Amino acid sequence: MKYEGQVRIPSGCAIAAVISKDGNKMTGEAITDAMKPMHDRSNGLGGGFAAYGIYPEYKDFYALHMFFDSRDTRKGCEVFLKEYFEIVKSEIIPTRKIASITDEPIIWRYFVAPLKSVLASMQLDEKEYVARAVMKINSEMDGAYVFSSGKNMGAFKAVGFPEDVGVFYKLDEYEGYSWTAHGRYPTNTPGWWGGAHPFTLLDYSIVHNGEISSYDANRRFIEMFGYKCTLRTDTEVITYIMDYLIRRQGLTLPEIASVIAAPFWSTIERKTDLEDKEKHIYLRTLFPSLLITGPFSIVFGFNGGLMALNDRLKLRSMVVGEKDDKVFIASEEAAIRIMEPDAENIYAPRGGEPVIINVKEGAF
Amino acid sequence: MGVEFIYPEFEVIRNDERCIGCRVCERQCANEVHRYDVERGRMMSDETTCVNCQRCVSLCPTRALKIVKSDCTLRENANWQNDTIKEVYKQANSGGVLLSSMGNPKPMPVYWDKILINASQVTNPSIDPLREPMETKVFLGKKPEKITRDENGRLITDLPPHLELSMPVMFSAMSYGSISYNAHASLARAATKLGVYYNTGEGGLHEDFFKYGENTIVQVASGRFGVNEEYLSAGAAIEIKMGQGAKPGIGGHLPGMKINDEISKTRMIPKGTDAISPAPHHDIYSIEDLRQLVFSLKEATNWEKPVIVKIAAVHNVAAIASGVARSGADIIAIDGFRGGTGAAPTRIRDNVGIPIELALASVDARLRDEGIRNDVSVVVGGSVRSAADVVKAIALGADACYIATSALLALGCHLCRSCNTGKCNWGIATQRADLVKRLNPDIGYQRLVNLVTAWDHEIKEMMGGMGINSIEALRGNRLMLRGVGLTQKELDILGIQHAGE
Amino acid sequence: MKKVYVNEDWCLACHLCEYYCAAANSGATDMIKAFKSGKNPIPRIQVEEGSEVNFAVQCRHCDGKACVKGCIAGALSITPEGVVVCDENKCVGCGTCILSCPFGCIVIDEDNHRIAKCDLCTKNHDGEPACVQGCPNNAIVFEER
Amino acid sequence: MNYVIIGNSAAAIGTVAGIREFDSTGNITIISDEKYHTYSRPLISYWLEGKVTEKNILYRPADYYEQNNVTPVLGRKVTKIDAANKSVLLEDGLQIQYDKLMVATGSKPFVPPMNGLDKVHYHTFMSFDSAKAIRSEAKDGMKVLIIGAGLIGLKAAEALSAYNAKITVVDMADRILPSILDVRAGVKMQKHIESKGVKFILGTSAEEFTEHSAKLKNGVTVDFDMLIIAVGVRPNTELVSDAGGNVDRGIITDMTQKTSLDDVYAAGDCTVSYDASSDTNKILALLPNAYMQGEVAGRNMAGREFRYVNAIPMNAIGFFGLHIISAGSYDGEEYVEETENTYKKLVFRENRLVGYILIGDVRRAGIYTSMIKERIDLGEVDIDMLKEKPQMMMFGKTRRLDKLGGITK
Repeated sequence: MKYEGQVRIPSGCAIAAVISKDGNKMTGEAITDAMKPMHDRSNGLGGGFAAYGIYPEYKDFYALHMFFDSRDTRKGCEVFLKEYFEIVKSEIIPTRKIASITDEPIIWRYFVAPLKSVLASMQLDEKEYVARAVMKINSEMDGAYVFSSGKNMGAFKAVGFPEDVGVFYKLDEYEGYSWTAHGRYPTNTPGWWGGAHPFTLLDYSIVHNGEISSYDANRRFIEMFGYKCTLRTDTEVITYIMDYLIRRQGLTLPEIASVIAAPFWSTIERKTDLEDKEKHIYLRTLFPSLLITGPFSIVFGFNGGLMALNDRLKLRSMVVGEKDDKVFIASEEAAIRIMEPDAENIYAPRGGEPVIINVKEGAF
Repeated sequence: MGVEFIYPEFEVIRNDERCIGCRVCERQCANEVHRYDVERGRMMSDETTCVNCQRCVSLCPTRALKIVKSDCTLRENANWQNDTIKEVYKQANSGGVLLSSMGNPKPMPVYWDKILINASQVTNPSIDPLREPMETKVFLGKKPEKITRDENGRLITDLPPHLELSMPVMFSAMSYGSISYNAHASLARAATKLGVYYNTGEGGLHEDFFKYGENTIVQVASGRFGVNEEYLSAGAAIEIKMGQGAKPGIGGHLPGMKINDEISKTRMIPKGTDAISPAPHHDIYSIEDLRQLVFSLKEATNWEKPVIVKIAAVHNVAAIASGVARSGADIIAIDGFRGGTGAAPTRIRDNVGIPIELALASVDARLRDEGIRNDVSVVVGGSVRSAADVVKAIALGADACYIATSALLALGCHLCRSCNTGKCNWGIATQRADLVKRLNPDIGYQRLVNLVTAWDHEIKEMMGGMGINSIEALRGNRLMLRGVGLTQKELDILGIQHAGE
Repeated sequence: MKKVYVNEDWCLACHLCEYYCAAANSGATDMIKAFKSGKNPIPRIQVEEGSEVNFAVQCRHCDGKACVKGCIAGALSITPEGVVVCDENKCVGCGTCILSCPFGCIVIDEDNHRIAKCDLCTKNHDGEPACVQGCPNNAIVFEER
Repeated sequence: MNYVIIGNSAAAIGTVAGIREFDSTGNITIISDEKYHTYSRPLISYWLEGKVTEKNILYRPADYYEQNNVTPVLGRKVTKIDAANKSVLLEDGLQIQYDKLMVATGSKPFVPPMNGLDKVHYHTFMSFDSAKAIRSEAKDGMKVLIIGAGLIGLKAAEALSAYNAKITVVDMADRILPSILDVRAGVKMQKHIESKGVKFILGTSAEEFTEHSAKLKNGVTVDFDMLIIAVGVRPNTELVSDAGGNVDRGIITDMTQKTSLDDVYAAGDCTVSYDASSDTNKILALLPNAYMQGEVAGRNMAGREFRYVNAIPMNAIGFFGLHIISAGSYDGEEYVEETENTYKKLVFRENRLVGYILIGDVRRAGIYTSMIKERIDLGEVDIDMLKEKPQMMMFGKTRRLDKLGGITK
């Protein structure tokens, strides 16, 4: 069988997320437990989490979470990293040995800062610089894979059921204000650690349930802009699209929702707010290749917030609930009830209607 | 020469049990194949002039007629095939260049037929177009690299000029002159009704059709027939014709006998004179000259019209397209070697150019490789025969398709490939008033609307099957395609995998 | 009232309308039978051919109705819908209606010593008259004007 | 409203139609001295010939009177119109009041005084009864003498030829059908009829009748088994003239068909009509004319205002399978085409077509008729086409589309 990167991998999935609007920290225990009632939405071939606000002491450094297939690969990669970055900390990511998670690669993390001189000579902004380095490693260095590269956040993923992955990575020992989680049910891979979700670039992370039909249209478009879809998963391409639209084009999250889950032309046609109508026409005309069709429910994580979004036909389940300062998102309400039995205002957002939660300014 | 070497190609088979002698075949045959013999009280045929256009067959009220290929053949020879030998005879007779019409009929590979389309099963739902919205609307034109905002942070929603298509099919260039007034009227009305575009071709725009301007693409070709400021402003877009798939590298020649009053007026040339389109534009000998013309036309039309540059699919089409994309053009139209023509030298038609499928795949890939795919929309034509071809073209990377032969078929064309004779019995490729009136635009336009609407339904069905509910998500989505019976090289060029992979 | 109209811009003078008309009024089930059984089916529609235009003419079912008023045998009458019809059993073929019809729409059926005229196919067709159905170019239409 | 109609033929039926167009409830009484349900007078020859059954000779369906709410008073003769009291008196003494009266009394055969005629048995041929009388006496192979080579005489000849009769037709004129044909056409028809076995003796008249024999002024003696007098007709005008109404050769009416008597109208063969083709007043004893006059009269009787304006002489008739259609006046510039079997004469005056004769090929003749009636200027038509054959193509596009109801662009 072929692995991620050799063949397109669609998959079904479970997703969950929790965020504190006040920036209050939570351990990863609750989100790990939340995945348990959705066990059957995964098949043990991938699980993962993204946590925001977990590295306050290194919040000015990019946290690179990496898989290596061997010590030599790691050594080789470190040589490359040192050419571009100042590495302020380098350590193995602590894990628990559990029976259900086996064959783990070498799992490492580096806290890095771009080398100022190189950055200046390449005439790039810092984020672009980091993104390019990540993509270079992932596309060119066999056996090395960066699966998390943002500041003050990190992704944790493995082949296994998500509730086991949480235990494996000792997420109960991390504290973050925002967590997303993913259980994977891939249909075209034996499962690979790098292929598990979340997929991230910089501080952008995506957990996704669905199988998009626009994949190759999106991929071939986004690859024009230097992105390399090495994993050939939906999550990867959606992450790049988010990066492109936020960082390169400077669109707002609601505008992005209007691009990737654009309203139908008939809906736009009916809009009475002319400015809004014109904006939608503009965005659909300008970014037709970034429309994502086919079923998806995604939670997009970033420093300071979350956005949950369904495809415009709402072909995948996704519910949202609240309690006090917290907002919960999950494929199934049961998962929310695990995190907060008294969650309120539970509802299913409409297809294409983004749910955006921002943490209070200054609270993260 | 007293001996006729060539036996008629077709035979008229008349079933006397059925023939009632109504003589409609006689009246409707401009080639005068049929005649009523008063003495014998029955119909007779002279097949030497029969082109197998099937007009008589279609109108015979008792289905007493059929036209079959004559089984009088020369001795079989795999190398010297019948047609080849007959062409030698013809040239030995005439001493002239052989002329042909419509598209290349040779058994060259049709890649559309070796590409299969995907459908959703289990992991991703197919979408029922009868229940859910299914979008085929397309915008053609340049997409700016970056968004811009005003001082209040609001998006500035100005876009370069675009063409809005209700679905990704347009009627490609056929000049008034090569086809009839009524054919043009049918195309113009159909395009308007459908919310797509038709193309004037190089023959100018008849004054009656200015009212369809919003759905008209006006063409500027090497002959510059009928081109003036009013003409340029009349349409929704301007197309510079650099080449034609059926005859790359060749100009055009509309014989003087077809230049009647109306055509003379529309083309702005004297009545009865031959209308000659030079092989090249004599003001375009290089890509920078093209750029000048693109900008001149934009300037002339107040920067309000997208400019299309139409090129024939030739060997280095990708590089040419790249150059065109950087020339300021908003849309590139690529015409494959199976595209039709009113008249072309047979050798050119049958031997020059490359298949549109390969041209499209390589152009799309090249423009993406260069990161300039967003600078232009890509429209392809040259034998797009069905909704499936459209879907495949879009998935390979086209924004829209140009159809012409299919459109003519809808109007009644039976592909007899005799347009060059000017005696089209279906009223399409003729200027003879009695023949032109055989195409009633009331019927013609409705048939075009039916055809394109049917294709739209089919496209939507196929999209729905793939789980795609907007044509944008199909464009360039080559993962939705698989090849069958293709070599690895062909698959590589098409950028698709083999079925089963 | 819906009537048959001819748009001369589109008439090709193919004469098919005449044959479809004759066959429809012949009582035969198909055209071959109508014309191949030794009878001489009479068309109620006649094509006029010109150098530039052609058109078919058949009963206008006009307001004047001179044919009905002048009919010596009381064979011509007007249906409640306004269709001028001929009772072929009563008609003696005197020709007074031919004399009267300003459009020249009534034809003589010599074999049967009577006239023949268009009745909009009310007797032998459902819906559209046969000439309209048979016209290949929509030159003949059946509509309210 | 009480409408009374004297007469039961085309003019009477036209009157009923005209009245009923606007008045569906008024009482209509039809009084006729003939006992029959309304029948077609011209069909009596067809009946005699055996081409038409007694049922089919009816001019209108059997339930016509009920359908139109008409009270028929048949087989009873009106003897007097009392215009002052607005009533008619029947010969049996019955008096019928009217509000509006139609006199559609038609005409009667004219039998001039001839030597010995009072001593021989003869027939006229204008009514169903007269046809029945002939039929009852007809014998296979009998010798028939017909005095008069006009429409009636020749129709009688045609009908009786079905009995293998040996027919001789005598007329004082030197040609046949002088009322509708010119000389050349008359000769043509004469030859045709002669070819069917009818013998003509023209330019002479009977000097004396004896039983089964007539001696002609030219010295020839013609034997006969049956004698038919068909020299002409005379309008039945007496009822109106007796009541003080204006009568000339026929009853005088205005354009609304009203006579000089209040509320008394007249229509049909008993009246004088205005011939638009020759701009003269004459008796137009034609069935279409009778019906249309009746219709106009009926409408006026029902209180509407209509005028009957464009009457012209016209005839469609055939003898022994050869059709004749003619119309209008023959006074003017002529255009003639003749073949063995056909004859065409067009007459032009004041840049209009004013008359025509067609023999043999009469197809679409009505187009010519309409040219005369509508007084279409020749400048509006293609003259060559007009001469070639009657065709709509000869009109300019606008007029043609207007006529045919086509789309005018």
